[in-house]
Amino acid sequence: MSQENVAIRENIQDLLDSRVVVSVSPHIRNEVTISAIMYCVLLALLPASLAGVYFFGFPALKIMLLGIIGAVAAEAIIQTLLGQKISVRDGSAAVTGLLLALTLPPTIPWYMVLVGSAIAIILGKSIYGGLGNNPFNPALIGRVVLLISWPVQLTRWQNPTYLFSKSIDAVTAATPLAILKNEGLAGIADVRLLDLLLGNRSGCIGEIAVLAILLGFGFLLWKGYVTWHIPVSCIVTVFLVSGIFWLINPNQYANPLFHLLSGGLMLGACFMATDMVTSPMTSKGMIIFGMGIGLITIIIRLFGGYPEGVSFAILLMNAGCPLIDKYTKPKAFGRVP
Amino acid sequence: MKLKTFLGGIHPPSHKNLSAGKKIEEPPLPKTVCIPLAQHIGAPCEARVEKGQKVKKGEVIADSQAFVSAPIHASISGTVTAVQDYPHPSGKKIKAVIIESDEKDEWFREPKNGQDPLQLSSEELKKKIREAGIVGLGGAAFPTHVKLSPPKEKNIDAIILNGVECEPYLTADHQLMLEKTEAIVKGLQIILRIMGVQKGYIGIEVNKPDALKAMKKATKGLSNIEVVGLKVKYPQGAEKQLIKAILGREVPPPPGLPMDVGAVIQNVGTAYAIYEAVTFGKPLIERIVTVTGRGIKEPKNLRLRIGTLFSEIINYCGGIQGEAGKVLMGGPMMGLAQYTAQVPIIKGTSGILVLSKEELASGESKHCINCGMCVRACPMHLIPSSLGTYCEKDLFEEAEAAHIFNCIECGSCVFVCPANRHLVQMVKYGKSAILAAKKQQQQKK
Amino acid sequence: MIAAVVSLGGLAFVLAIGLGIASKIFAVEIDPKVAAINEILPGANCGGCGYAGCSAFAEALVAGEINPSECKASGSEAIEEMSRILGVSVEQKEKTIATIFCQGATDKCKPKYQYEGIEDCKAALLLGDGYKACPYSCLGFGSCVKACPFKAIKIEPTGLPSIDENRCTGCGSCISQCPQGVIKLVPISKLCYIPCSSKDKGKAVRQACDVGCLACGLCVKKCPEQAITMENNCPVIDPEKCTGCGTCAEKCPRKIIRIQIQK
Amino acid sequence: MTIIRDLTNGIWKENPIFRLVLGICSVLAVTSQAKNGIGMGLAATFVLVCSNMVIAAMRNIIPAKVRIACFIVIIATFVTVVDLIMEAYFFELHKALGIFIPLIVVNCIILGRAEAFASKRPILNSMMDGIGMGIGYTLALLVLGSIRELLGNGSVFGVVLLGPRYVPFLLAILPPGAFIALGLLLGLMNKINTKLAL
Amino acid sequence: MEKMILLIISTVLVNNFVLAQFLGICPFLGVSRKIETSIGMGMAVIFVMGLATAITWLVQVLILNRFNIQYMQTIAFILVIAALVQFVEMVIQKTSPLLYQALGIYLPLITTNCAVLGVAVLTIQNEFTFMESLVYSVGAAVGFTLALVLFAGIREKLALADLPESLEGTAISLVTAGLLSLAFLGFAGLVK
Repeated sequence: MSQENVAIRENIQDLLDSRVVVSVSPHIRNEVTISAIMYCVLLALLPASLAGVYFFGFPALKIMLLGIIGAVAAEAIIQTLLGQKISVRDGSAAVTGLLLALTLPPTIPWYMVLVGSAIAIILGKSIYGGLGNNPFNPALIGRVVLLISWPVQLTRWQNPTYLFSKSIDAVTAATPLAILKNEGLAGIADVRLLDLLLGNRSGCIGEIAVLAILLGFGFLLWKGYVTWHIPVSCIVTVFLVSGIFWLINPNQYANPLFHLLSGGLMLGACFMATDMVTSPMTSKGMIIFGMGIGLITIIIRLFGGYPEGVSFAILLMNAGCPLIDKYTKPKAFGRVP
Repeated sequence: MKLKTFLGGIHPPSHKNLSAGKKIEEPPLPKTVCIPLAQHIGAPCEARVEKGQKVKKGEVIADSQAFVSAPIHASISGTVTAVQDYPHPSGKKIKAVIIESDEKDEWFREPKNGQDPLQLSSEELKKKIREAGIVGLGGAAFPTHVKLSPPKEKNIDAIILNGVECEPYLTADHQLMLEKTEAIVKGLQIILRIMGVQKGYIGIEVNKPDALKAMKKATKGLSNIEVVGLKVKYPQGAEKQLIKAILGREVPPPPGLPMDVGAVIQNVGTAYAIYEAVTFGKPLIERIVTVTGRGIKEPKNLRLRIGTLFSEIINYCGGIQGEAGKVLMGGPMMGLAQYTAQVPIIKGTSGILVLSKEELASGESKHCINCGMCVRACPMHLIPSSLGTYCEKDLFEEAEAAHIFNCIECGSCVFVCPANRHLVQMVKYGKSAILAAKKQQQQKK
Repeated sequence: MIAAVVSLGGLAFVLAIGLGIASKIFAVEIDPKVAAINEILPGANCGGCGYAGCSAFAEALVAGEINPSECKASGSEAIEEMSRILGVSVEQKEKTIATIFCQGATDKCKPKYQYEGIEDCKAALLLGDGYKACPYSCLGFGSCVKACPFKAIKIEPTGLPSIDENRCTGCGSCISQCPQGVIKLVPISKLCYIPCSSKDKGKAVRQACDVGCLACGLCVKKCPEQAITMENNCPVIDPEKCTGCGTCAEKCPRKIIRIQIQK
Repeated sequence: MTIIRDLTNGIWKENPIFRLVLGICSVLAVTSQAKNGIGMGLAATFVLVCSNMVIAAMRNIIPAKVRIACFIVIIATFVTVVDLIMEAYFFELHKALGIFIPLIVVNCIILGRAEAFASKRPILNSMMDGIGMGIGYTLALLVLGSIRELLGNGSVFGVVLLGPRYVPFLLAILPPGAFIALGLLLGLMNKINTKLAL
Repeated sequence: MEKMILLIISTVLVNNFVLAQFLGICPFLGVSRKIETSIGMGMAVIFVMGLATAITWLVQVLILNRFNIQYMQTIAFILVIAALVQFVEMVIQKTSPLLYQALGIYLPLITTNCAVLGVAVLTIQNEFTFMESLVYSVGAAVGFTLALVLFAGIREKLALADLPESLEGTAISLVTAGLLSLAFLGFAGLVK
């Protein structure tokens, strides 16, 4: 074959016709994508959401829908304004909206839900350039902004009305933690732990049914999208620290089990703290992160002005996450520490 | 008992059933071969032939004076039609010797049963290996005689034969281990003799039970060789991970080498080539290649002459079915994508993989969501996500501080990344940019 | 009143003496350049520049880590003066602008394969000399866009960058970032150039690109001023000699030569 | 002409807050109400103008080596004057601004202008620069104060604008609101500026 | 003792100088690009604040109060602080280059740090005793450092983010500081 022939053969793309894809290795990937994870999180939140609807009726459903719609709409609008690619389809905005709704009381006025979800998306995520860039958990930014802006509306609680019960009058009732804060141990003397576990109490829509939350989290664990480190270290820390105080003076401090099951601890530890974007990457980092959340939560609950501290604790540890990531890097293979 | 392995890694679907168990075939002689002059790590060779010259199979057509190099032999007999730049599987154009076949397939020097290799001295054996042009056939293509000559102060106490073949789709090593079990074991014995080492291991993933069984049978009664079944996990066959799994030792970061922890690793294919070279004096002019993927009509395991063009082989395997999405040299995790099928087989080609459009993993690349899946998958215990971002933003100092040169580019991080980030490309780009900058700095001095 | 004057005066006096003595005892040598810049800086130590105070900023300036204009508290005059001390300001030459020496838009220079990976020219070049049929072509991923501090470059729908003449200052930042070397500075008053960077021979160029220079050499031969020379199969116009007659552009078989001279 | 340029410079092109981002401690602290914002702005303007003038007048007398110390003393003097005046005549405002009046001393704008401008220019130009910068500063405080008060209290300058049904958005007048509001305003200003530059 | 502990908690967490009282914002925004720098700055602030407050407290009690010229407070304090910082800087630059590298380079920035003057003035306003002043000032400085280091961590992360163009730089830093301040509100009520 002459030299000319070789040159021509090289240019004739007989087999591949220049449509073939060329990229750097590897050439196969697994099927896990961001949107797959997000939709699984939505699915995992289903039990807690259903429990919320069961205990608080249609208003709870309305709030959840408003939260999701508000978040998705806010993201679409702000991304249009900022000239970014619209990414509502990946499901992360919906997750933010639903998580926010689950942390709100069932009596909240509708427009506050919308404002909260818009703030969650805009301040929590979009101004940082979208998913993956945000330092704080967007849903919690939304919730905390609402809480400090409209403290009255955000702490108006009611007893469960049950979806199919005859009486539709909602009875105002404080959450167990609020009672503890205001009336001391005597106030929660007749709170049954089983009720706390099942969700038969007043509180935020999604935080009451601990069993449902754990069910959803188990699903995520099984899927392999989250690891156990953060929730377990967080819960264990809360249990131990509150247990120590309880042992010191059981007449002043509540039973550690009460602390575990009341308030938003479970929802926070299982779904908020495990938000990938704002939590550490290594297991060591995750354990420190979870312990920090547990500790701050208990400090705020026992000594702070707010009856509940999970949201603040998670936000504070979110802020510390880059530091944790920096100082918990794994030892590179073969490197002597 | 818990199977030996390393920390990290992934479990990609194996797809090995496409070509597994198929006997090694030998296709008809190629009409033309294009033999690139750079087929190993180290100094490229210089051509020793000219256009128009007649050559015979096994004749040296290129060599180099450098220590880290290996000669290149003609793989068919015929006429040299050109010595010119030609597409190389690495994507660059590299000088190649193009030989047109005279279809006689005559040997330059017929291989014959010579002296018992175990009677030869270590130096003689190494000389034979270099003359045969043997390089590591696992993919890295490091000249074998160099690898077998570690500095005196390194205390080598273990030789490991790598029969892991952890890349999905590929079955060439597996098939070779089934068909040439004895030869491979002999090859290992030769290496042990060269190195004067007492202990040899053969590492095989447990998803190849027939190969494990055959090897165990072949080594029965050989007290100095142990066949080790390993957990099925990618990249089990990477040098450092294999040493960690079998010996429990961690190779220090670059410039650390396996010999720093007393181990030398050879691919089973290399052991077979060594056996053939020292026993019969046969140079490395052919190798076993898996041709597979859903884009190939009839996936096969083939014995191919170096320099055969991909297009000829693909045609021999029934051509492409459907629409070809990607053509790779090597496996799907670390293989090189080709833009033309006119590239030749080289010594480091373990497979030709044609992925159909449907098999392609594509999707928009998004911002890192900090999920840490890559951190858990990384067998080198790095943080691929930040390495990638550093390189993407040209923050090379940070990348170096994050041990970018530890990365073995195995692709585990990309495989698991839910944001579809091109982490390996970022790291490759970062490494090349850092090396270029260092070179420039040195030149300034 | 007197107490105030006396006590404060006394305080100031004591402090001044203390500092005076200390500055003698603890004197440390400073780079005169740093000292000179320190003199100009506001001394407000506001930290707005990201450095630990004005003298740290001055050191960073002399070390070349930062630009004088990063000092938010200084006026434009002070910034000019600092630039003078640093020798940053170059003598005024004729204004040049960055120009793309490639016209291989995606419909003119066909892709060799479908690229998938990072949208960055330098990283894309890792894969077999780029995805375009011509190995010298602009890849159009906009490494220059990212490099431009004045936002003067953008990628057009044709897949090639365009440069805003008004915004380009001729700083050359883009040139160092272009791995293909297709950006060059051209004097703005004499925009005469041949927008192709291929070093291949005519045949290879013809196969790869519809608008590439075939290196036929007609322009070199026909130029009445002998202003064009052939370097590596790539004709180069010397702007000093070019009169803008347009003969070459007329004779060019591919009609790619650009001549635009402001008289 | 230059005098007018010196005057307008501080209002938009080199607005001390939106463009230079200097001296924002007090900006954040006092803008929970528009009234406090104006008060702070005027106090700072007074100090800025006076110190600029005095420094410009004395620019040939002050030895270069100790100029910064001299500037600080001059500025501190005027700050004390403002402090005393406000305590005497605007007691409520003085109380609301609290510690941030003495802290005008360490406001980077004032020292910065003294060094960058007044120490090199005649009195009239320096005065104009002071006034311009002062207006720019005050305007920024006014804008920020009005927005925060409106959102957080439904009123501006104490005048209720949003009606009784408006549920005040407390975040705006709490510390985080100050940071966030100023940050978003800065972003908006950047956006406007890039639009203008096009 | 209990009062001291409450004072520390109050200044570090509840009434954090930067995030709740808006003091020292300039260095907070300026010196928070790198975690290492922010730690150095924090240490320097702790040192200077403690020292400066001790001295200004003495100046107030021994000079200003004695001669009944409290209105000269601003001038006197700023003079003392400026001189002190310069003095300290000169001393450690000469005596310990290592310490100078770690702390000294941040010293000039502290002179005009309103937190230092602020804390000096506040201790007088609150009529603290000498010990209380010291605890208060060190607590404030620790609070400043805590906020600064946390913030630096976030900013290191943001440096790698794809921020919207118009929000880059100070704008996003301020918003982030706001969100950090929001999180710190959780400590409200920790000290009554």
